[in-house]
Amino acid sequence: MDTLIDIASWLLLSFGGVFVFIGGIGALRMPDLYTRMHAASLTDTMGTVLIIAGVMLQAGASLASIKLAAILIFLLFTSPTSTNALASAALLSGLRPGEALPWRKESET
Amino acid sequence: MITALAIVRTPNLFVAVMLSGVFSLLLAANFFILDSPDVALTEAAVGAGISTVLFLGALSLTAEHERAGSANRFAALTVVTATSLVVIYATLDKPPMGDPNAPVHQHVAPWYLKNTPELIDVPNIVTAVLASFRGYDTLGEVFVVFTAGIGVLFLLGANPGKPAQPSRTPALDSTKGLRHYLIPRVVGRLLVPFIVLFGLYVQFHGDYGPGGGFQAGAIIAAGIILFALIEGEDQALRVLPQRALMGLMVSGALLYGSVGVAGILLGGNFLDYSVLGSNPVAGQHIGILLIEIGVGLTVTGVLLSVFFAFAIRGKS
Amino acid sequence: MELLGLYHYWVFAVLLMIGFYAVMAKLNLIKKLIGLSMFQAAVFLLYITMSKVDGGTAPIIQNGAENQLFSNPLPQVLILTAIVVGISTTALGLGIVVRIKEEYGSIEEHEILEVDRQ
Amino acid sequence: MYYIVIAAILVTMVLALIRAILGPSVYDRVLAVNMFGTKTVLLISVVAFLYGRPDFLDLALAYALMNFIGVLAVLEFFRRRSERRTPDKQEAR
Repeated sequence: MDTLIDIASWLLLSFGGVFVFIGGIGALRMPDLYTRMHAASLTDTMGTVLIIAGVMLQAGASLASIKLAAILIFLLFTSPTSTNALASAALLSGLRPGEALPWRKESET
Repeated sequence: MITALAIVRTPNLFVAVMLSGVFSLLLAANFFILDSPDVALTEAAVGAGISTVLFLGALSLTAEHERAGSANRFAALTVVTATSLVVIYATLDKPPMGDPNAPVHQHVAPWYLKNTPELIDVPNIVTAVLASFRGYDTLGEVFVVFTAGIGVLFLLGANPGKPAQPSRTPALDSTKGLRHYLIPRVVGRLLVPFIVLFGLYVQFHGDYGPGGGFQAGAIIAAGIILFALIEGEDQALRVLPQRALMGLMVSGALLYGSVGVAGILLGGNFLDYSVLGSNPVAGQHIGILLIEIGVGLTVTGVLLSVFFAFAIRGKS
Repeated sequence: MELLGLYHYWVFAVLLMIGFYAVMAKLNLIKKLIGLSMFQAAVFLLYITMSKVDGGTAPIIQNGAENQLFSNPLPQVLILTAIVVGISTTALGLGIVVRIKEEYGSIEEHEILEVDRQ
Repeated sequence: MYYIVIAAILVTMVLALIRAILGPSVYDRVLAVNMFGTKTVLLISVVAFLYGRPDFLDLALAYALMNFIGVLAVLEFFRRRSERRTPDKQEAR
């Protein structure tokens, strides 16, 4: 039983790690703000949920799991909120989505 | 991981402020890895949250772009390289990191580690040393913080008696704060009580885990700053007028001092808590609790009044 | 190996010098303050590095665990208070900068000096 | 196993840092800083388990909250700045 839980949590942890990593690359390589935001939100949601779930499995039923759940809930509340606020602020400031995309540039020339 | 932060210096002023927020997050993570969760908690609460807000507040009052370069860059560089050579030469004499036989670990620290369980019986040794063994130091620090708060209030002339221009039109008022961003506002409102609750938890759990008055003060202040950001400063000041903040500052410092005096009155020394309870250990518990509350009150009061001083200044 | 154990001190030295450089060479007062707080941070890092003991853990006594090796709590206490004091002094500095801006209309050192000369 | 996750998080932190330093617009930087903050929270919670001291998760909680406050403060700062520059932009919206 213990090994089963271990394996499950390791799977979750490594998937989480992979997601975080992909998101990091995306946030660095994507062409403009909105696509980058999309990549970053991937790490915020998928990566966070997977990693924290993996650690929770390791912790078992204890105070630590409750705290982890609290962290998870806080992150799931705050990070989409701040991303949303950021996107609307950027939009208000006159930054249009899709301007920096490569094909857009080609079609203009 | 840490050296990457050397780059923080370069760009324009605003970016520098944000990067310094990142810097303090990194620093805090590093503290955590070096086994000092108390310090990491303080650095996170103070550095990432409050100092960013304060710097931003100051930036919005001044210019945000640095004007053309630095005059005596060459001289500065020479001095810096010279000094850094001296410092690095000095580090060669240092014991390697983590060496248990280093001189730091031989002096009074083992005594604290050994005697804390029987004399004070508080699991968190940092709290024990902070509030009990080195109570004088902490008293001094609290008064420094207190003085700095008063200094900022003097400088920025936030007059507690005068309400900030009541003649504002309601139409303008509705755009204050982040009001027109609906979602942050709702979520933020939801979070504020939790942050304050978490601050209180840190305050009273400081005996057992990482935490204590300094951290709790910073966290509670951050929660109220969040409220002020969301609802606009006027609303926040209506809830917590500056007079009340002054009261917080003063009462915190006074509480600390009076605990010390109470020790004298009950027949002990200044800041000797053993006489406060029925037996010495219980007395220590009471003393530490009271002192942490005093510290928390002062820190909250000072940080908030500084924040409001900047914010009000920005509007007038 | 000996040298590897010292690398944390070098990080400290580099940070210290960056902060020092910013304080001396930058003319912008807020930049100077950031440099000052970085200088502080470097000193914090030095203390916390000293408090670390190999194989030790954070100085909080756990129930049921005997004979644990703890890191040194004393530097941690000093730094804990120093951080809060640091932020309040920084706030004081910012207050002064804001006043300077209001009086002189600038936060650049050379411009302030020019105004003074007139 | 924890080490792999920690390595992944660290690499991502470095990537976010690069983005924060490069970032053409300020919003990119804010985004990167925000991401950096959440990665720090994850890092702390994993490291706490690596060290076998799970009672330090308070820290991660505090980081999550502080990060949120920081980002909101930055946005508020922008809003105020743009208001000062173009006072009639509110109506135009």
